[in-house]
Amino acid sequence: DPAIIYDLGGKFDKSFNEAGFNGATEWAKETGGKFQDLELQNDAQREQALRRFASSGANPIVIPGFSWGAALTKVAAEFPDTKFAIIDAVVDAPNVRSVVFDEHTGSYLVGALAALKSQTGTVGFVGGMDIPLIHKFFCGYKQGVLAVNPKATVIENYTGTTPAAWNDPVAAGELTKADFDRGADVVYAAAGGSGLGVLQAAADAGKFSIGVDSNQNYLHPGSVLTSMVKRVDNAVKAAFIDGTTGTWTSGVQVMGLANDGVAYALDDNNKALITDDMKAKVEDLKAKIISGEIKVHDYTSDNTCP
Amino acid sequence: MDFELLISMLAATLRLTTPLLLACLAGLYSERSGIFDIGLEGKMLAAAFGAASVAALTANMWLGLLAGIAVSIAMSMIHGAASITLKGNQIISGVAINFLAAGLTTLLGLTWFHQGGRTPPLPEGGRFLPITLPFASEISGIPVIGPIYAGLISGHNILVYVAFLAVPVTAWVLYRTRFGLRLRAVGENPKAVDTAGISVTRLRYQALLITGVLCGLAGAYFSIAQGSGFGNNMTAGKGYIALAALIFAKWRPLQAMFATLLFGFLDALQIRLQGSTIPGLGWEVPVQLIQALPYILTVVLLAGFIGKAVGPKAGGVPYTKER
Amino acid sequence: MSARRPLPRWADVALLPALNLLLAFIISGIVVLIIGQNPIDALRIMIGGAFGYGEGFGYTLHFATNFVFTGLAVAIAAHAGLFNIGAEGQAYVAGLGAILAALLLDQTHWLLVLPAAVICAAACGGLWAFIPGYLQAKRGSHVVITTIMFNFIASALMVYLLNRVLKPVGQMEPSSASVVSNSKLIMITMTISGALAGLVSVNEVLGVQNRLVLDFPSGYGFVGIAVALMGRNHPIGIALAAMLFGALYQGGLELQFYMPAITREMIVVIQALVILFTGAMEGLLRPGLETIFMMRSPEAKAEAVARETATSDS
Amino acid sequence: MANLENNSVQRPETAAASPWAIELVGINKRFGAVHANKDIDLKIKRGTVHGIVGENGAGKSTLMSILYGFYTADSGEIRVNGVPHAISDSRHALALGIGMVHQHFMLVDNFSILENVVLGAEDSPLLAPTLSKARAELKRLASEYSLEVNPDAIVEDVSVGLQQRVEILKALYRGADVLILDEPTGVLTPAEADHLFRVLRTLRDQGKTIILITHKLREIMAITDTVSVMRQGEIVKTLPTKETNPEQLAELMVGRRVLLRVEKGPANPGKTLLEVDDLVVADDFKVPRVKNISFSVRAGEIVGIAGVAGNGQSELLEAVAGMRAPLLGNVTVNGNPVSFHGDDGAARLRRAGLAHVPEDRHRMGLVTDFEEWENNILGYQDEPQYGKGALLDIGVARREAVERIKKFDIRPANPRLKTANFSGGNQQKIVLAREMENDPDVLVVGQPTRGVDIGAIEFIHNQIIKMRDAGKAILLVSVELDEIRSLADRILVMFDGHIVGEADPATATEGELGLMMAGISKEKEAAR
Ligand SMILES: Nc1ncnc2c1ncn2[C@@H]1O[C@H](COP(=O)(O)OP(=O)(O)OP(=O)(O)O)[C@@H](O)[C@H]1O
Ligand SMILES: Nc1ncnc2c1ncn2[C@@H]1O[C@H](COP(=O)(O)OP(=O)(O)OP(=O)(O)O)[C@@H](O)[C@H]1O
Ligand SMILES: [Mg+2]
Ligand SMILES: [Mg+2]
Repeated sequence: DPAIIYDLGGKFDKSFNEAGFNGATEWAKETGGKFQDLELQNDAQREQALRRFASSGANPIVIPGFSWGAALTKVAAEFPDTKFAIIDAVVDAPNVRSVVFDEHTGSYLVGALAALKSQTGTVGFVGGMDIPLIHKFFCGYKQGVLAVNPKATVIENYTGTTPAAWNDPVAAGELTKADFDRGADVVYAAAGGSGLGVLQAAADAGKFSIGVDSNQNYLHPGSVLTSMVKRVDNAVKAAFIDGTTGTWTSGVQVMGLANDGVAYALDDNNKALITDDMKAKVEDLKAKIISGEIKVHDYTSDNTCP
Repeated sequence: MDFELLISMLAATLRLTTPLLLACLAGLYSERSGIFDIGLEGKMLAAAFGAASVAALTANMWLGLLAGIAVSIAMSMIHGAASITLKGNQIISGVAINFLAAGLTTLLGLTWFHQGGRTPPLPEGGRFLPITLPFASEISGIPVIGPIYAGLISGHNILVYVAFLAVPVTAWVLYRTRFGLRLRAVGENPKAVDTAGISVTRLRYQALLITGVLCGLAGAYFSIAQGSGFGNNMTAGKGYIALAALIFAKWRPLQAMFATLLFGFLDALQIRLQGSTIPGLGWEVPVQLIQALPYILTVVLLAGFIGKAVGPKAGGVPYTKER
Repeated sequence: MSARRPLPRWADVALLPALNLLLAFIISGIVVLIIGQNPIDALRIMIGGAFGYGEGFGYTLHFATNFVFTGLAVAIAAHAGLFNIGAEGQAYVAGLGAILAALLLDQTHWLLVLPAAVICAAACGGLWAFIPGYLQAKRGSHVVITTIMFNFIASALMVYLLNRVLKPVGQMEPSSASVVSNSKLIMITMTISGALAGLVSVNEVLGVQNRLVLDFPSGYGFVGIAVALMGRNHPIGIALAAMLFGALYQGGLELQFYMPAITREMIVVIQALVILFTGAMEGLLRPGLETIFMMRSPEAKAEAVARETATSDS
Repeated sequence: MANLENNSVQRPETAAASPWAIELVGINKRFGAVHANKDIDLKIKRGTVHGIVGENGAGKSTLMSILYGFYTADSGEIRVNGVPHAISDSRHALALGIGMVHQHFMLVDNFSILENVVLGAEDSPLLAPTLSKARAELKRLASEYSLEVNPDAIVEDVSVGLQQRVEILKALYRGADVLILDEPTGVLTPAEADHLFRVLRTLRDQGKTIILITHKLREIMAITDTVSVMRQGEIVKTLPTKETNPEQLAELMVGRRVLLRVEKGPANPGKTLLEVDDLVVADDFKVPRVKNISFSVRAGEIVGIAGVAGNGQSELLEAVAGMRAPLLGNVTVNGNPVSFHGDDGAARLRRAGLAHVPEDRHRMGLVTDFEEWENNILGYQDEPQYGKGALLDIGVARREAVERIKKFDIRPANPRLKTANFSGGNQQKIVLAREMENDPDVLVVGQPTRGVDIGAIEFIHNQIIKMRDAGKAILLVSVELDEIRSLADRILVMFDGHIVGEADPATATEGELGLMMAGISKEKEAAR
C-alpha cells in the first residue's frame, strides 16, 4: 500500500499537508485502494518513521515537506526497492522522485492581479515563518506586482520566527491591519494557518486578500481576490498512481504553470472581482512565463531577490 | 511617522494589550493569593477553544464567552485541586495544564469539527465586533481630539473596554475591600490569615476562580473577538508574556496595565516596523531583530531601571499546618 | 480524624509514584476508549515500541537523554533557588556551538569532533544562561522573565543566523564563555544550567540530524521543567522521569503508526495526565495509602515509628 | 466570607456559672509518630494568670494551638466557661473570646499595623469603615493599657517588641477574654518585658484570663497565679505558684536537678585572637548602625556585648562573622587581617578559624529543607574530613551527625529528618553543635539560648565555658542580661552603635548596666 507522512504542520493544516491528504484520499476514492499515513511529532522522528513504513512494505512513500531531505537521503539508500516521493525538496537517489513547485511563478501571477486590483499602488505580503521557502513566494509576488506597476510599494511581513508562526492568525491579522494603515489594499497571505487571520482582517476592513496553497476563495467571497493554489494534492495522487501501477519515474519533477502545478484560482466566489481586462493581462503574463519570454527569479536559487 | 499612523498604531497597541492585560490580572489574583500560575497560557487556550466552539455552534457570542469562562474556570479548579487541596507542586500543575490544553483543544477540535483542530469560521453573531462609541463620527473631524476619540478610543470590541476597566476594579478590590486585604495577606503569610480565623483554602479557591474568569475573557478575546475562530495553539506564548509582565509590574494592578501596554506597544511597533526601511540607518534592519525587539527591550528595561522584583512571600508554597 | 503515620520509604519513593502513574494511564485509557480504541492494545504497543526492540529503545534513550539534560539544567538552577525557564533557548543557541565545531572539524576524527562540539555547545548554552544569571545577580532582574525573553530572542537570533549568515557557511567564531566572576553563585549556577541544556544540541545535532534544523529543541526545555520537578530535583529521579518521557515520546509515535485513530494530540494529552498525576497531584493517593499501611502492616508501622523516632519513650 | 460578627457561635456575655474559664479534658494530639499531647487535663480559673513551662518539644505550643483552634485534637474535650465546644478553627476560638499571641508572630510583614489588626475582623465587605473604627479603638487601647503604636507603620519596619505589641492589640481588638501568650518574652528587652507584665496584670485585674508559656522561671514566679509543668506531651504537675520555687519547677521539667547558676572559674586570658578596629557597619537601608567600634577578645575569655536590641549588635555580629561588609575598619582573626571583598567573607573567616552561631537560626544558620546531617556540615562541606574534591563522604558525615546528636541531646535523634521538623530549641542545638564542634579559635555567638529550655540552657552554657577554658576566644551577643552576666568575663555595653562602657560582671549591678544600656554612661551620670 502507499503511504504518506505529513510534516510537523500536521494533517489538517488547511494548507500544504492537508492538500497532500486530500490527494491521497482522492486516490483512495477513485481506486478503492488503501493508504497509510502518519503525523510527525518532532524532528528527531523523521528517519525512524521512514524506516518503519519502508520495512513494513509500504510503497510508494510520499513525504511532503522540505525538512525531509536529510532523512530521506539516508533512508532511500537503505531501501533501494522502495519508491519515495518528496515534495518541495530535491533528493538525488535512483528511487526518489523529487517534486518541486514553481511557487515563484504562481506568486508572480497573483502579484500581477494584486497590482491590477490595487487603487493605492501599495500591496502587502504576510508570510508565515521567516524561512527561504516563504521568501520565494514573496519574491515572485513582488516581481509580479512590479511588472504591472513599477512604482508600486510592496510591504513584506512575517508572523514569526518559530513554527508557531504558522498558527498565529492574530499576529497575521494585526500585520494585515498595519499594512492597510500604510495604504495597502491587497494583501497576499503565504502563512499556512495564520493566513486565515489575513483573510479575516481584509474582510473586516472591506479590502482584498489573496489565499494560498489550496483554493481559499470561498472563505470570504467578495474579499478574497484569488488564491495561489499549489497542487500538492495532484502531486501526491500522481505519485500514488505511478507507484502502484508501474508508471513510476524517479528524478526531479517540476510542477509549474504549464502543467497546472501552480495557478491562480478563479471560481464563482471571485468572478465579480476580476474583470476581463485583468484576466486577459494575467493570462498573457502566464503565457509569456510558460514560453520563457518572462523569467521569474527564484529566491532559493541564490537567496536574493532582485 | 504621521499622526494618523500613530493613532492607528496606538489602537493596535490597545488590541494587542487586551489579552495580555486580562491574563496578567488573572495571574495577579492567583499569585497574590500565593499560588504560582504558569498555566495562564493553557487556561487561555482552552477558553479560546471553548468560546469558539460554542460560538460557532450557537452563533451567539455571549454563549461563546460564557463557555470560554466556564472552561477556564474548570482548568483553574484542576490547578486548585492540585496545588491547594492536594498541596502539590504549583509549577508542575501549571505545566500540566498547559500540556493538557494544548492536547485537548486540538484533539477535541479534530473529533468534533474535522478541520485540523480548528473550529469552523464563526457565523454572524458569533463574534464580538468593534463598537463605535457615541459621537465618534461627529467629532472625528476635530483636529487631534477627533482622531484620538474616533480612531483610538472608539472602535474596539467590548472585551477591550472590559480589560481596561478591570484595572481600576482590581485595584479597588485589592486595596479597598475586605476580600482584597485577605487576598494580599494570604499570599504573604497564610499562617497569619489562618490564625486570624480565615480559611486559607477557601480564600485561595476564590482567587483561582477569579483567575479562571479573567483567563476565560482573555481566551475568548483571542478566538471570538480579535480572531474569528480557534486555531491550534493560537495563544502563541502570550501567557508567558503576561507572567513576565506581572513580575515586571511587581504584582500591582496599575503597573500591570503599564507593563502590558509596553508589551502591546512594542508588539505593535514591531509589526509596523516590519517591511519599512528605517530612515538614516543605511542598512536594512533584519526582520528578526525587529521581531526580537520587544523581548530585548524588556530585558534592557528590566536590567536598567526596574530593579529587584520580590513577589508575594508565600508564593509557590502549599499551606500545610501539620507535617 | 485519626492520626496517620508516614509511609515507609520504599512506599514513598516507589509504590506511590507507580500508583500515580497507573492512575494517569487508567484515565488515558478511558480517553482512548472514548475515541473507540482498545486501551490495552494501545499500552502494549506503546511499551513494545519504547522498549521492545533495539531501534525503538535507542530512540527512547535518545529522547530520554535530552530530557536528562534539560531536567538537570532546571534542577541545578532550582537548587540555587533560581527558576530557569530558558533551557529551550539555551539548547537552541548551543546548537550553534555544536554545529560550528562539527563544521570546522569536519574532515577530522570524531574523537576530536565530539569533545569539541560538547565544549562549544556547552559554552554557547552556558553563555545564553549566563546573561540572565548576570542580570539577576548584578541588576536584580528576575531570572524568570529574562529567561523567557531569552527564549524568544534565541529563536529570532537562530533564524537570522541560519537563514542569512550561516547559509553561505559563514565563518562565525563561537563566542567563548565570558570569564565568570568567582563569587557569584547565581551566575555560575545559571551558566552550568545553560551548559547542561546546551548538551541537548550535541545529542540532537551530532546524534540524529547531522545538521542544525530550525527549532530543533521542540519543547525539550519545557518538558525539562516537568522532568526536574517530577524527579524532585534529584539526579536519579530525573533519570527516571526522563526515561518515562522518552518512552512516552517514542511509544507515542509507535502508537500512531499502529492505531491511526490515535493522533499525536492524544499523546500530548497522555503526557499532560502523567505530569498531572505523578507530578502535581502526587498527594492524591497518599492519605489512602497511609491508612492502608497503618491498618495492614505492623512492621511498616514499627519502621515508621523508628524513622521519626518520637521524643517520647514513655 | 462571614466575619466574626455574623458567626453562629454565641459569645457568653456574662460570667457563666462555672468558675473555670477554660477546661481541657483528655486532649490527645499526634503528629505522625510524635505523640505531642497525651491525655491532657487542665483547668484554668477565670481572672488568673496561668503559667505553662516545659522542655523544648514538650507540647506546650501544640496544646495552646489546639485551644486556639489552629490544630484539631485527635480526641478530648474543650470547655469554655463550662460549656463544651468543638473548636474547629481559629475563627471559632476567636468568637469564644480566645486570643493567642504566637511564639513566631502571625503578622503580615508588609502590611501596616492597622491592617494587621483588622485582618479577619473586618465588619463589612468594604474596608474603610472598619479601618476608621479600628484606628479609634487602637487609640483607646493605647491609653487604657499604654500600648502605643503608630497604626500606619509597616510591620517589618518596627522592632520585634512592637510587633509583639501588635499581636496583643490584635487579640484585645477582638475582645479576647482569654489571652494565650506563647513565649512572649523570648525576643523582648528586659524593659519591654516589664512593660508587658504590667499590661498582663492590668488585664487580669479586669477579669481576663491569661495563659503564659515561658522558659524563664523568674517570670513564672513573678506573675503567675498557678503553673503547669509539661514533659514529653504530658502535664506532670499543676500547682499554685506560691507553693513552688524555680528549683522544683526545673526538676519537674527536666526530670533531674538542674543547676540554675553557671559554675565557672576565673578567666585566664592569653594572646589576642580577635581584634576589631574602628568598625563602621551599615544596615540594609544603608543607615550606619555600628559607629567606629574597636575592641579585642583574647584567648580564654568571654566578652559579652550587652544592649537593648536594635542598637547595632546584630550588624556588629554579622560584620565580624563576614556576613556583612563593613563600610570602614578592620577585623583581624588570629593575627590575619580579614578581607571583606566579594560575598564569600563568611567562608573565608571560617577557614581563618572563626565560627559563627547567628542570631536568627531560621534565616541564616540552617537550610530548613535539608536533612539534619546536611545542616550539620553546612559551611564545612569542603573540609578534608568530609571527602576529597567535589565528592562528599556521606558515611562519615552521617556518623558524625549521629555523634553530635548524642552529645547535644538533639531530639528526635534522627539525622535523616528534615531540619524544619525539629522544634525550635533543637534547631538551635543543631547550629551550636556544628559551630562548636569544629574546633574554632574564635567563636562568635548570638543569642545562644533563644527559645531553649532550661535543661538545654545549662548544657549550652557549660559548653561555652568549656570552650573558653580550652583557650578559645568567645564573643557573645545576647539581649538576656542574666546570660551575659553569668557567662561573660568582660561586658561591653552598646548603645546607638557605640560602645558606651565596659563593666565587670562580678561587680556591676543590674541597675548600672541598665543605665548604660539606656545610653547613660557612668561618666555622664557622674557629671549630672
Ligand atoms: N505541625 C507539626 N507537625 C509535626 N510535628 C509537630 C508539629 N508541631 C509540633 N510537632 C511536634 O510536636 C512536639 C511538641 O511540639 P511543641 O511545639 O508543642 O513543643 P513546645 O513545647 O512548644 O516546644 P518549644 O519549647 O520548643 O516551643 C514536638 O516533638 C514537635 O516536633
Ligand atoms: N513542617 C513541620 N513538620 C514538623 N514539625 C514542625 C514543622 N514545622 C514546625 N514544626 C514544629 O512545630 C512546633 C511549633 O513550631 P514553632 O514555629 O512554634 O517552633 P518552636 O519549636 O515552638 O520554636 P522555638 O524553639 O523557637 O520556641 C515546633 O516544635 C516545630 O519543630
Ligand atoms: Mg513552642
Ligand atoms: Mg519553642
